[in-house]
Amino acid sequence: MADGVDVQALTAWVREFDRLVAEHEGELTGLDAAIGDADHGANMHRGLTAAVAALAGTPPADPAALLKQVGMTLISKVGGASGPLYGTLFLRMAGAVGTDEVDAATYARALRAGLDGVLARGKAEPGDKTMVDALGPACDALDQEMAAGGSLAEALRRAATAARQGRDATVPMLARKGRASYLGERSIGHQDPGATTTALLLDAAVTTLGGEG
Amino acid sequence: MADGVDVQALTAWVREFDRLVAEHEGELTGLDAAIGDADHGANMHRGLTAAVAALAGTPPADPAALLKQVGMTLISKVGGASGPLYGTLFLRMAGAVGTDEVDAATYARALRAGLDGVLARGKAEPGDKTMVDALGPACDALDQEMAAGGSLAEALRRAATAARQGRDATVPMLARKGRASYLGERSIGHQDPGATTTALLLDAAVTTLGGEG
Amino acid sequence: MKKLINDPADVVSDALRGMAAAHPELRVDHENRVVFRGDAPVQGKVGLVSGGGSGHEPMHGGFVGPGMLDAACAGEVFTSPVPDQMVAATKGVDGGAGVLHIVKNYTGDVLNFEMAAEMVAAESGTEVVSVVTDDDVAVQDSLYTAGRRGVGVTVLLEKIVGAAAEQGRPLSGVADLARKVNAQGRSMGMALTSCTVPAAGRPTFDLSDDEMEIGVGIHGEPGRRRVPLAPAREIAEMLLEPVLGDLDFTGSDGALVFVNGLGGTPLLELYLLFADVTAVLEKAGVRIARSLVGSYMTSLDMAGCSVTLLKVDDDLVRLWDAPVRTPGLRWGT
Amino acid sequence: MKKLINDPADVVSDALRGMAAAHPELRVDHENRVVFRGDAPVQGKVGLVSGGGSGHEPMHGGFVGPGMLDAACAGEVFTSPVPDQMVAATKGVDGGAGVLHIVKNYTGDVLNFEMAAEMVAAESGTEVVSVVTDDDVAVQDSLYTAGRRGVGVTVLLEKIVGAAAEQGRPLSGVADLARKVNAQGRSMGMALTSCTVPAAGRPTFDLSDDEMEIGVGIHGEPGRRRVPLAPAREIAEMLLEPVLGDLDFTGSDGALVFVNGLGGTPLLELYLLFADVTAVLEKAGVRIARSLVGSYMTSLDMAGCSVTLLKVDDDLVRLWDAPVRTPGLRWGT
Ligand SMILES: Nc1ncnc2c1ncn2[C@@H]1O[C@H](COP(=O)(O)OP(=O)(O)O)[C@@H](O)[C@H]1O
Ligand SMILES: Nc1ncnc2c1ncn2[C@@H]1O[C@H](COP(=O)(O)OP(=O)(O)O)[C@@H](O)[C@H]1O
Ligand SMILES: [Mg+2]
Ligand SMILES: [Mg+2]
Ligand SMILES: [Mg+2]
Ligand SMILES: [Mg+2]
Repeated sequence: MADGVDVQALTAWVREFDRLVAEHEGELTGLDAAIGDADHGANMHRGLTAAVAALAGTPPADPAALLKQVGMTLISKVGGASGPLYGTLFLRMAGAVGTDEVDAATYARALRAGLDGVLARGKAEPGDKTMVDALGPACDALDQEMAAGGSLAEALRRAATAARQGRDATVPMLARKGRASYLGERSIGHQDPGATTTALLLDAAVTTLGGEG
Repeated sequence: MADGVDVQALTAWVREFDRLVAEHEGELTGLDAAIGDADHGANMHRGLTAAVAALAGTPPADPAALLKQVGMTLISKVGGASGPLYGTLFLRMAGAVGTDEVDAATYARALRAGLDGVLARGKAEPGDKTMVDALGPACDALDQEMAAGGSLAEALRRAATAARQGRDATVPMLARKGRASYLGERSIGHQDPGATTTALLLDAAVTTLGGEG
Repeated sequence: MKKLINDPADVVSDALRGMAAAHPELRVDHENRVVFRGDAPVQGKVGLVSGGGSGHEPMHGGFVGPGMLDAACAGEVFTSPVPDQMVAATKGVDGGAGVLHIVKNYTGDVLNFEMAAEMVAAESGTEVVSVVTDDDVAVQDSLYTAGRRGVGVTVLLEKIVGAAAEQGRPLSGVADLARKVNAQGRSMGMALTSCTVPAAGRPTFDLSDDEMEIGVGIHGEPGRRRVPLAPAREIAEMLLEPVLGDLDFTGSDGALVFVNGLGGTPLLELYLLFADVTAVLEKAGVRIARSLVGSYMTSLDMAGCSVTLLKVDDDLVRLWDAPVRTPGLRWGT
Repeated sequence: MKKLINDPADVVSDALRGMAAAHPELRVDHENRVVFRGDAPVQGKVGLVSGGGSGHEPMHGGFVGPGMLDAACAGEVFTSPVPDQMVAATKGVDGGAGVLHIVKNYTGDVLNFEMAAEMVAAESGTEVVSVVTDDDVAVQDSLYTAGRRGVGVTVLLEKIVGAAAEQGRPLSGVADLARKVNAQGRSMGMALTSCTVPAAGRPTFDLSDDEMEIGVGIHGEPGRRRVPLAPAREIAEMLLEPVLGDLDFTGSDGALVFVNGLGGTPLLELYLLFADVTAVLEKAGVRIARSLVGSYMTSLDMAGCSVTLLKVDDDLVRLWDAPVRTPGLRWGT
């Protein structure tokens, strides 16, 4: 399937994201306990389980339908801050892809559209210690690698690395958005749970969308 | 003052009782925590502090008045089971003494009147794991020693020993009265708090009423 | 010990000041620690007096008001009030139709109310009748115990009998009704954690993280047995089994079902347990006529609950539904 | 974790079954997890919808009924409900006069209610106005935070605005009133212990035996500072100082003072704290016009409290005094 991803691959991506979140649920909730309200792992896990079940129940016909269905399911099942934000991310991606296989450039554009949706909904800026701090660098890395003519596989690896670095970079940040912002200075020194989930999202992409790359 | 006790000696007795209860308050409450509701030490301490203060405020003229005042104060300040029971003990003692110095035989009669009052009010029988199991043996020892012609000092020492033995004997008993009875078999193995206080009452008598004896 | 208190010795008087400030419609006699209806004594109405150790709020002070108690005596924490308080309460609510003392069956409460009644009888012409509640099936009512404890039924009784007194029933009728309510109700409680008595400063008993105490009292008295922690639906069964075994609640009139929190248990859990209680009752063929879910008879900060069932007939249901206006229970006009 | 629950994943739906059983006058949509007034929609009346994460009971489901909310959406524990629920609630209470969404200022609540409003606007002609509460002075309202949290004022607002809607005020008037109430109220909370989220299974934060957390939120969010445990009278000062510093409550109309328990704190302690609160307010020259003491907005089993002050004028006091008939607040005819 060369350098594009189809419905099967995207389905695998969502499943793998679900698997990783389930595996890390306790860690995600623990991070949220430190600077939030101890539900992020449970929230994402609940939503992704529902999304995976929905994909199995009514398999969407094309990439746009799939991403839309995942986004809608997350919005309907997650709640909290991450429901609308992760839901919007997938919905906006759906709007940026078509009914055909998604090629590398389209995938990069779609992820950035997702980021823009998250920014529009949540009004966070880079450095506010949110999922944006992992998603932003991931989009930048994708774009750079695309511009340099790299493969989707290579681009995703770079993006995942950037997401993990962005996640790690949230540790020293002072939170300015979300629940962690209530802590002021005390938010410093803790890793943002939402950014941690975003790094898992990109990790899942490497394994499932990178093809043979 | 030979073998009789006057208002001063009785005042000293109540004070010493108060001092001992204060010293053992934590222990008494701890015993009550195990088979009751963790307030016996606080209850007796509150009542005796009030009784001692009242004695200092309006010193009674004679033994009967003194014992009555202590009994009334305990009834008004202690509450719980021990308030009416210890209050009745002193009130009945008051009724058994006169306005004169109390001699050894009168003291023994008065204490037994107190016991009878406790029995009438609380309807406990020996072996029910209550203060009666310390007070009963103390009265018996007093009577025996009186009958044998012993001094009040000697009789009180014997009575105090009997009270302590009675207190210790409550450990293996199954409670049948008071809050500890709710525990059934689980009350076995614990020392009764009220009996422990009674042993202190007799210890206080030895130090303050025994005279030079 | 982590509590919102000042000096542990002042807990009761400090809290009564707060009650007085929060409820100007009540009159608090701080010296005697008695909470009165603002308009007590109500002429021609039987006066209802209850009371007991503090630490069970809203019981009893929170049940003072039109349609329920006329006065409540607040003892030290978990310690029966003293006769002086009960005498003051009795005099203060005597509107000429006599006074009913509602006494929970604990040695201390019984003895002190008994002395108070003797004192009132010696001093005045006020007619006093005492009714003792003893609905706790965790305790065997036998020669070998102080008898069953008065627990959840007391709250229901104060409401129902309060309505009857408000309607002008005479003392004998009110007392008979109180005895009937007590006879028709049974309760059972359990604890997830101990309470901590302020003056003691540490938990009354220790329970490990995977244990619970079944048949616990409302004064931190340990229960009859300690069992492994279980899901709510099993707890509902464990509490109801002895209640249903002691009295037949399957009559067509049904039962008033009361799920009570012990102070440290949030309402979310009480509603959850109530759902499981309804399932057990349905299976047992007990019709739920009325229900009450909340923390009405607490044991300081204890986490846990009790379940009370009261057989009701039309008269009792009408009296239950009748208006009540107290800090703790309030409905109707 | 010691709780009266079955599977932690089922806590919310299990508790809603209990609520439905305990309150036949309400209608619970279990699929959408919405608690409705039994008679919703009320024709010609502005519909009031609120909601939020569960674990704060009686808020919000316990405030549904005549004189208060028309519907409340129950999210997972401490997690904002999802837009679908809010849409179902909005449709179900639309009596033709529009619907007010009462939203506590948390990112999740705001975003989900926002999406719900967008969905309602896209689908139907129902007019929806949202009002966000943000009264928690523990959080600075600045560019550097998500803004002050909505806490205690939300309860008072739901009551006051509920009375106004019941009287037939139009949506714009009801919304203006809601904004006014929010603007005139301030709150501050503290925790003696953490809560334990059922799905997490252990306390959200650790506090040692001699510490407390000041400025804590109602979701177990840690506060702004951790200080040594102090007597209630000092806690009253610590909570009121920032409240009084943020808004002038000394006007002649006075304040509605709300001492709220967080779920694991018994009423005895809340009354005691209220006594200390009245002392601080007297010194500060704040007149207490009305008061409310109890656990109305909880944080699961957290021990601790919050204090809310609301400046009231005659209109607000009249609306506060107006009849209300909900499981959580109930008075008047
Ligand atoms: N305004 C925002 N913009 C982007 N991301 C946000 C924003 N607010 C919160 N988040 C993300 O959401 C995560 C918290 O999600 P979650 O715990 O599920 O929701 P809640 O805070 O409602 O409990 C945070 O770690 C952060 O990454
Ligand atoms: N019926 C009774 N007769 C005699 N003594 C009793 C009786 N009931 C209880 N007691 C005594 O009272 C003690 C408990 O006193 P206390 O803890 O002060 O009262 P309460 O049980 O009301 O909390 C018991 O240890 C026991 O010795
Ligand atoms: Mg969270
Ligand atoms: Mg005791
Ligand atoms: Mg006691
Ligand atoms: Mg949350």
